[in-house]
Amino acid sequence: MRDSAGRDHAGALHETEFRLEEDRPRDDTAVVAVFGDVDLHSAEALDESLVAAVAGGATSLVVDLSSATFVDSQGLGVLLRHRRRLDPRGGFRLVVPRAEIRRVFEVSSLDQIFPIDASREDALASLPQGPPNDG
Amino acid sequence: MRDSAGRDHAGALHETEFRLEEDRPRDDTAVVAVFGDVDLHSAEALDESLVAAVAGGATSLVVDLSSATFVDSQGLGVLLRHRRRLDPRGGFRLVVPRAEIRRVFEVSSLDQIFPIDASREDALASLPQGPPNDG
Amino acid sequence: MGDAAIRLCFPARAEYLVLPRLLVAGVVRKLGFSPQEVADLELAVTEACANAVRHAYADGVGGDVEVSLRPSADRLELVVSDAGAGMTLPLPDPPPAPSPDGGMGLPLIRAVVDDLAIGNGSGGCGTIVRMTKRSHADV
Amino acid sequence: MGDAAIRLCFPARAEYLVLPRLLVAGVVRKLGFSPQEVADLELAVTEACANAVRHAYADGVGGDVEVSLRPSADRLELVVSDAGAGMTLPLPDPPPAPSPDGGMGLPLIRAVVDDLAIGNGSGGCGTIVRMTKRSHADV
Ligand SMILES: Nc1ncnc2c1ncn2[C@@H]1O[C@H](COP(=O)(O)OP(=O)(O)O)[C@@H](O)[C@H]1O
Ligand SMILES: Nc1ncnc2c1ncn2[C@@H]1O[C@H](COP(=O)(O)OP(=O)(O)O)[C@@H](O)[C@H]1O
Repeated sequence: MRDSAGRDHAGALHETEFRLEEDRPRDDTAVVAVFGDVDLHSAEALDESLVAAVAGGATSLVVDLSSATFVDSQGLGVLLRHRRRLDPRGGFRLVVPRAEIRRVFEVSSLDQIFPIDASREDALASLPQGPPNDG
Repeated sequence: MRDSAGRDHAGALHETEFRLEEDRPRDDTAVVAVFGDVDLHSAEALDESLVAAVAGGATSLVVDLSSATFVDSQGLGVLLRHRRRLDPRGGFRLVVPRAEIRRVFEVSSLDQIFPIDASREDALASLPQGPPNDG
Repeated sequence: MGDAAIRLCFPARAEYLVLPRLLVAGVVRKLGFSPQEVADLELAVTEACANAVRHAYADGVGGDVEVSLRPSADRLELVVSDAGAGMTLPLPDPPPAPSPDGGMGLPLIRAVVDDLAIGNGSGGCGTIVRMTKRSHADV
Repeated sequence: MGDAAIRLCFPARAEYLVLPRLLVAGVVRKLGFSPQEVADLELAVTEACANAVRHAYADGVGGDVEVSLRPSADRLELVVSDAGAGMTLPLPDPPPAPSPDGGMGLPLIRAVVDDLAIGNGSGGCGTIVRMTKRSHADV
């Protein structure tokens, strides 16, 4: 598997600086896209961003791990806590297209707890529908 | 600087497996494209590929470092030796679009010895013209 | 790659946890591991090192984490050790159920390596986590 | 990143020269170094380690190369050492002219770091190459 710059994805070497990008496709729905590695060092920032999304009114959360290059147990813990806290009328979905990232959900059996989609569009389409956000 | 997969090129993490691709755009001209890191471990393979190109009849060489992620003094030594050995009627040009790779030619002052182009097309256009290769 | 060990030693701080991952990925990429198995190894080394960062040293004291890699033709041996508080061994059997607040590290390691052995350091000081993973990829 | 050292120790073999580069890139990426300066540091550590691989140990004997990194707010200290043959010091002044067949390593290091000091190891055994590079990037 090579990207356009000829890099091998096998042994993905954690080259992406960790960052988060939040999007609000609907009033009740926040998408947090994760870039880079989620580990003990960065999990807190992910936690804070999800806390902020919920405080800002989101009742459904999508965590998009398409550009995540690593997720460890600290990251899993953050996701589990937020899923547990979320209003049960809302939804919590993950976007995990890459096999290397999906792997950690499989070995932890958390793929049986988290609904996992291959694309952000699929995740949004599967959420309980709120009014679209025109803002 | 980010590529399409969101990787930062700063601190390019040598993710590309070393490999060489040879092309013969003209009967008398070989282009050797380098992927990955050129160091003590891989310089010999580069050397052998240039030896083979000349043995195969090339009188002009283009070494395309567009996808090289690192070049050390062993790599410079290989390039210098081939330039010295080459038939003086031929040409020896380097393609070095990336600033991080150009840097090693600057600090060694070898940018004053090697003609360096920003693209393969520029390098080929600057070589002494032989007959085009229809094969 | 031969049999000699590669060692990395770094201060027990979360910001450095990327280093053992980089090292493992760099060492194994020429061994016959599949991308999945490389991901497993990165997870295992991270979990073991993160435990040393979180549990080994009292706040403010600090100490080092050492990672040793022994690559051979068909396997990687990974040893993560610290000189910290040490763990109570043997581990409870069955292990406590993982919860969102913790307890997932060792089970994750166990799930992704072929062999896991945990011991105390010499003189009873610190923790030594030994992991072995074989490459099953037919490359 | 603070002041404690990160150490990597690996067998003096060319196939491992990517490891110190990965480590340096991983450590400095949060310090204020520009991509150019990161490339310089990768070059410096590679040249120093390649010298240990090529010159320190007699063929077939082998030995280790140790790389120590000490990051601080505005600089990186890099020490590469081996326990091999050692170098004849002081270096000739002026240094011999580099040629295509060699002699480029130390001049390249000198060109890309702010400070270079070469010494023999304790007991006169081996070589210690100390390099310092300051970050000039305004990040
Ligand atoms: N390096 C270590 N030093 C001291 N204690 C440790 C170490 N590694 C693990 N432990 C102990 O083992 C327990 C289980 O570890 P783990 O399964 O990774 O879950 P967690 O770290 O989330 O509690 C920890 O809570 C801790 O008490
Ligand atoms: N680690 C080392 N151990 C022993 N000798 C060394 C070491 N590093 C450098 N040298 C000596 O210094 C000389 C100059 O090194 P350098 O400038 O890198 O050029 P080159 O290695 O191509 O000869 C080498 O030829 C070698 O004799």
